[in-house]
Amino acid sequence: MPAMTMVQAINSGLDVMLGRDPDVLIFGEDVGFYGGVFRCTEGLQKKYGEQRVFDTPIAEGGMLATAVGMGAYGLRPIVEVQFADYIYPGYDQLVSAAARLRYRSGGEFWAPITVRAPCGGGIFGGQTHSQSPEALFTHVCGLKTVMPSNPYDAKGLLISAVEDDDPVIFFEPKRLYNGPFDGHPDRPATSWAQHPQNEVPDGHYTVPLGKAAVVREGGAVTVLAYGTMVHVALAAVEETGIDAEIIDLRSLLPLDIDTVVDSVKKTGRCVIAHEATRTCGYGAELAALVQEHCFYHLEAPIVRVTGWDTPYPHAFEWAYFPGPQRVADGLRRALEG
Amino acid sequence: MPAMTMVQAINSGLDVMLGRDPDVLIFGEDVGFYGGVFRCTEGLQKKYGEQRVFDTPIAEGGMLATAVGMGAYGLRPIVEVQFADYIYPGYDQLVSAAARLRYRSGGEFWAPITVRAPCGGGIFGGQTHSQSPEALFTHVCGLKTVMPSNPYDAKGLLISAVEDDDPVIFFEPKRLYNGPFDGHPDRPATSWAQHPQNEVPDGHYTVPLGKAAVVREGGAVTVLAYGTMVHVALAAVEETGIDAEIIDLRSLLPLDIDTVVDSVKKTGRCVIAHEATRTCGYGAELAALVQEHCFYHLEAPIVRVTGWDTPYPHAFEWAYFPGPQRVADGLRRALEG
Amino acid sequence: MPPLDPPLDGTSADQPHPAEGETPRLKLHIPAHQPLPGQRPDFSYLPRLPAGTVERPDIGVRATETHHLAYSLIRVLDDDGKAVGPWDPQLDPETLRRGLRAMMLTRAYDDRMYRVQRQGKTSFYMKCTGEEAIGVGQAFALAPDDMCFPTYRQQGILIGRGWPIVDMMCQVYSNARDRLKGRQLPVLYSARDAAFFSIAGNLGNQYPQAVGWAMASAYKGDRRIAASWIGEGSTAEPDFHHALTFAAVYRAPVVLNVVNNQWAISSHQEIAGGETATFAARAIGFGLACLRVDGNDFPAVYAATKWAAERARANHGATLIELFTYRAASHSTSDDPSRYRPEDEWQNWPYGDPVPRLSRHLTLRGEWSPERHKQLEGELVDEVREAGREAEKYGTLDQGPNYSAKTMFEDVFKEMPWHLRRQRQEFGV
Amino acid sequence: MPPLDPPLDGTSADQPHPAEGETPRLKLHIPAHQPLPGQRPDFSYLPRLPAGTVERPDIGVRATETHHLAYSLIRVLDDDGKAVGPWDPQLDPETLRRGLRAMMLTRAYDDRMYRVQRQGKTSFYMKCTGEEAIGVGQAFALAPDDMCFPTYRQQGILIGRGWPIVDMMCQVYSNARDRLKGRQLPVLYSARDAAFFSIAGNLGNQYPQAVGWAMASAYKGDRRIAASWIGEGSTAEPDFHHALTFAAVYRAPVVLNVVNNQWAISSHQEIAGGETATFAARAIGFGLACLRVDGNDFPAVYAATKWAAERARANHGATLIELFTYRAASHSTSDDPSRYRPEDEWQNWPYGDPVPRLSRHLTLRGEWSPERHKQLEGELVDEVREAGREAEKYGTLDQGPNYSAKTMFEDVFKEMPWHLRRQRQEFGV
Ligand SMILES: Cc1ncc(C[n+]2csc(CCOP(=O)(O)OP(=O)(O)O)c2C)c(N)n1
Ligand SMILES: Cc1ncc(C[n+]2csc(CCOP(=O)(O)OP(=O)(O)O)c2C)c(N)n1
Ligand SMILES: [Mg+2]
Ligand SMILES: [Mg+2]
Repeated sequence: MPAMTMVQAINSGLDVMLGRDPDVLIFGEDVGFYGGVFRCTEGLQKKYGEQRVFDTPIAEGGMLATAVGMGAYGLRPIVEVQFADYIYPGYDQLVSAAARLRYRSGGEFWAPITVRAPCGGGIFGGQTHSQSPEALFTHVCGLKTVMPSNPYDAKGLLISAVEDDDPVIFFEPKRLYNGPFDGHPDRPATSWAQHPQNEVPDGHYTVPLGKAAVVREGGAVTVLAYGTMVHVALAAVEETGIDAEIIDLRSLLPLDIDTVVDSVKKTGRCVIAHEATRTCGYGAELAALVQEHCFYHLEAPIVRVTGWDTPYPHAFEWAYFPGPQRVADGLRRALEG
Repeated sequence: MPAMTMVQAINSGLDVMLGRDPDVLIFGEDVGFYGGVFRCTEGLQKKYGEQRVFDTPIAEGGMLATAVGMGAYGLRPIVEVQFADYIYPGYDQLVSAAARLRYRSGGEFWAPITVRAPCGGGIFGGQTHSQSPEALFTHVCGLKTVMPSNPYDAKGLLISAVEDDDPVIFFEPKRLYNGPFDGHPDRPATSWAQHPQNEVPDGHYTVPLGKAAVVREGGAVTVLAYGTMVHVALAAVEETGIDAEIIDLRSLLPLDIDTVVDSVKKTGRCVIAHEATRTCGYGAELAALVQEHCFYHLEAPIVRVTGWDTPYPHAFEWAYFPGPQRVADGLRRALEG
Repeated sequence: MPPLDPPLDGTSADQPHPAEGETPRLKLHIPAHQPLPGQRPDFSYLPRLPAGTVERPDIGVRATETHHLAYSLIRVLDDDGKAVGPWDPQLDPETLRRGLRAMMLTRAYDDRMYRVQRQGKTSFYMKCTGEEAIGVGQAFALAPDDMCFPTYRQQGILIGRGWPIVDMMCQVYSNARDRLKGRQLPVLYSARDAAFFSIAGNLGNQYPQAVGWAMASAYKGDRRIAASWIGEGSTAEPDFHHALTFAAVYRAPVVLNVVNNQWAISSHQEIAGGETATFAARAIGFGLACLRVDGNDFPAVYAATKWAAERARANHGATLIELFTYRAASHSTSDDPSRYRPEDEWQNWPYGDPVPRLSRHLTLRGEWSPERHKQLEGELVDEVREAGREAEKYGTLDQGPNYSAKTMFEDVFKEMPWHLRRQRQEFGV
Repeated sequence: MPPLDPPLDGTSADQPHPAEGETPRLKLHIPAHQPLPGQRPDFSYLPRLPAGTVERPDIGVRATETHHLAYSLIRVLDDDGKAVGPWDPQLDPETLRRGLRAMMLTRAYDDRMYRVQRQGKTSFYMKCTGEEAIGVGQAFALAPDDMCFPTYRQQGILIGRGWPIVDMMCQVYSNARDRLKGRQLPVLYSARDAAFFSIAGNLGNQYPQAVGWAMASAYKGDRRIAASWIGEGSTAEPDFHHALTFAAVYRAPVVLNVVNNQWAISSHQEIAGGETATFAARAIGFGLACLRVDGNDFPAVYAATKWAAERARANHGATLIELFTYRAASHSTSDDPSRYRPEDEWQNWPYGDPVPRLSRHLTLRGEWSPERHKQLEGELVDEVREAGREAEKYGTLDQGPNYSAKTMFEDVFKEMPWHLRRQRQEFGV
């Protein structure tokens, strides 16, 4: 199987779906001739034509509304929002239309759309190229929310998202596009070439929505993470030697509650790690669920290791980013209890 | 002191601020000559003129952007969003502009704006006149979020919000506008006339942001609620005879963490009640905080009693609304543990 | 105030521009509407635009050649009820009678449902009184499978397309036969089998969705076009801008209608920007074709819509149509217009009532009579009463029966995820 | 493709409209831009609009009397560099030389900061090369305390207003003297003392905010107006629509500028709707005044801006100005234009380079010379190098020093709430 970066894996997933289903279209800002600012749609317009892959005006609300209308017709549009930070002008169409259409129409209409958006920091993008707004979508009933952490999952989850008949918000941690990132900006950047999950089948396969992955088994403490933080958690565990079980949630809604609960019941301790701001972040829901389901197994408070409740500050990227050091501290707190 | 309904108290708060500060303006849909669809601005245009209180085009984003610009000039605009369900077209201006302006400009500019929006169900408004989107704002750093449960607090918090130099989202539980509501739609509607907190001073006074109120002292279990659910919780406690301590949070961000923690440490049990959908609702953050701060005092899992993770269904309003019965069940679960 | 020629707030072109230095202080202009409740209705500011005077360009003309039409008003029926001018669609009497009947049925339906809401049998209702020629006339001009993305005030489309009013009533009652399973606010219909899209509660959402649907239809080499409606007040929402932008860029086969009924709840169209331009003129800046039509003139509405539909179907792109009318009833059952406008304004609307106007036209042609009109009115009242009786057999909001509340957990997703299954258990039943 | 007269996709007005029945299948139109990389630059589609031919109406005219100007192009400097026509502001040589200097300083500043980013001293940079006449010319035409709500491509305003370039550099370096305390992406300046609003990362946000600021100024009976800028690509965002709507309804004293530099990253202005209309024409549907001006013509930019500013100051309301120009450099340091356009397109831009054009004009008037130009260029390079040296003393992004990271918890709110104080403790330091 070929080794792919996450960009290549996403490109391959889009290619596969364009090839299999004439009702799949891709549009967004700069995704056509240019191939996307992160190159995820590179070569697709050339291969499938301007009718299948095209640029839109700079209007996230317009492109999402267009996708909802196309979905009602029977197409499966894939929209690229250039940065997750810029999804807000389209928020109304997602919350008020896409998420509710099936419900409010008694099942007559629905929005089988996939919304791709690069998220997270680590590229010195400042406060408007670094956000992780997943909790603003997991709170909205009717939306599914996904975030892969490696090339294999990215392609498999993306194909599942496109084939899903409900709207899926597909967040791509931009810091992982071209290599895994363990949260040590000072160390030389690593590429996907050496990473086990870089093996990506050329053709069609799926990673189901709603299924988490145990990326490291352990007995001392459970770490719930997704996206970039999966790699940071692995680094923290390696560096501390703590025997943690690390779960890559992959899909935030629906959540794989059983995998989470089984692990925490086993370890009795839980650390939740995400890059988003803490207050009312997705980690809050995880903490609430874990204590609801595992209360009598918990030996220490659930610890949240997150971005701070501030905008992502340009110069202080690494003071903001919840790196291995902060995760390690969180692990220790969870163990001391 | 005069007895006021919540509508009258809000109207009085607006009146007081218009009278004290020429830089206070009020605008929104139908708030001018008409006085607002819920009558909260009734008579204010007549009293202060069209330059101070006026209608806007139907564009929540436009009115909020206008408010941010006016705030940068030095005014203190108050915007009415006709229903919280319709705030989404203005979401970008709140998240990307109002919330970040002070931060991103190094303190050179800020947005001293107040955004009033009726929220919650109970009037058969269906899924687009019943939403409680507070968690979509408490997750956004830079915004303050408030929700009163009675006339006295409504006026006092509103004046604090207008005088605050940061943007404040002020949610008004529409079911409480004209009377307290204990969650029993079958019983005759009660008015504010009999309610203790209907005594509202005519003039200027404030209820500080960030201070909760203990509305009932008790030792068996702590109930964290706000808005309409405060009254529902009181009813549930009365009906079950459970000696619960009920805290009206009033301000969600900033949160009065000390009052919350002191109470839970005392009771060892906690029920969180809100009308919003459960997953990633504000109750998730409360649960996360309570278990972080009170882990060793908790004798049972924290229970969340909330709206279901579905749109607010028109015909099933009372099956959706978390009424006294559901709160009572929650209390029992918290006690059994 | 005249919509096309705004007074420049005391400093109009005629007056000399203040010399350097002596610049006046700035003032904030707030549009103030007259007349107020209690005052006499006054439509003298409306330019009198006679019927039959606007030319009808070929459907293939460049959009720019339609732009002056934004400042005219397409009218076919003159004051005597004669059909005049190039826009007369010359519809046969049978079609016109069917149109008249559908308009009258819409009005009778509205009257009853408004009443039953007042009786407490449901929570909410909205009439389209005075605007019947729009929903019905446009439904007649479009192909039955052209996809409509309406607002809450185009029930005339469903009735014009012959959708059963019993089904409409069941939705309003949220009863056991409500196709929307009791989930949606009354009047927010959805009728896929009538090519009628689920009505949004959030103003404007449908407008760019229609453009997306039309783009999909064009992508598939289909022949069906889309049409959408928005109120003049809602043109201020982002979705209006998105629809015009995307329709222009991708030349989408869509008919974009702005129903200018003068009011947005309590605010007059001036607050929506009608003081300085027409809503049809919004098309100009995007290079879209535009028409402005008397919305109370059935043949004119039909003809303008047909023109736009043919233009779209021939790959000439979208047309923005402003339908100039007046909201005769209250905004909704929650509204009280006597607080913000003279009670009798509607009776003084210079462009009349679409129903008697069409009736008069048919009568003039010897194809109808006051007697037949009266008789039909009676028949329709009975028909609606009958339908109402049947619908109420399936339940009302206050008395039931309704769907099982358990169903509220369905259709949030295609398959119910664990957390909703668990919540359904928690809910019990 | 000609912006004003779109080809109707093979079914133009000349061709007969297909008879009933034989309706063609629908097709989806996707604007396709030529020329592509490697091809020859070709601007033949641009109508040649000579200098000095557009009349200049009185600033008090009704907006409708400016609407035809949306399809013209205000130009003052002809091909020889002579200033011609009614729009010639007849600026004295001293002012023009100051303008030329500010434009050249802007270019020198851009060149250095682009280079230092390449050297890794900061994360990001954006040039305004080719667009200097806009920021600088408009800064000159506005009063120094008129409030500007710019985008990231109007650094010319700050330089035109004499804001210290050392301070600008400190922001780009996020260093210890950065007034924005290292929080903001490079080039997203904020300069309250220069009446320059904090630049938004989210396209369009500033546009309706400027209208709100202008409304506030009008409400207070102030004399300061507002001005805002937006790229042609960003006109598709909701905030553009909001700004036009609110400016029209409340007749706000604001100058609304659309900088049409042909490109939005890789997408040509056709994708923003430029295929079927000009961006100045967007004003028409709102009854706003509009002007369309050669953005590479300093006197023309100055004159148009002055006209709009005086109009606003005299309570005649807002003007939408399209500034027609070309983005000479890459979109940003993250962009590679050779992937989507011919390398030498800029050299072939029919309206030239604003710097030599103004230089030529002054020379023609005997007020400047190629020698003095060369010399000034050298001086400015030195000045920028000096400033750079000083700024780097205060730190660079890669080497520091920067603000203490602890400060990242400040200014989220006016007073720090408990949860941020606690997070600051958790952060340590
Ligand atoms: C986004 C949004 N904002 C506000 C409302 C509340 N609202 C419902 S109808 C209405 C007035 C609409 O007026 P108009 O667009 O002219 O349509 P009309 O009612 O006249 O047919 C308003 C403000 C809403 N439903 N959605
Ligand atoms: C809301 C939003 N969407 C997308 C982006 C990403 N983006 C940054 S600049 C840009 C192109 C803007 O083009 P234009 O408006 O023409 O301005 P120019 O760069 O040409 O000056 C895009 C798409 C953004 N910053 N904000
Ligand atoms: Mg209306
Ligand atoms: Mg541009």
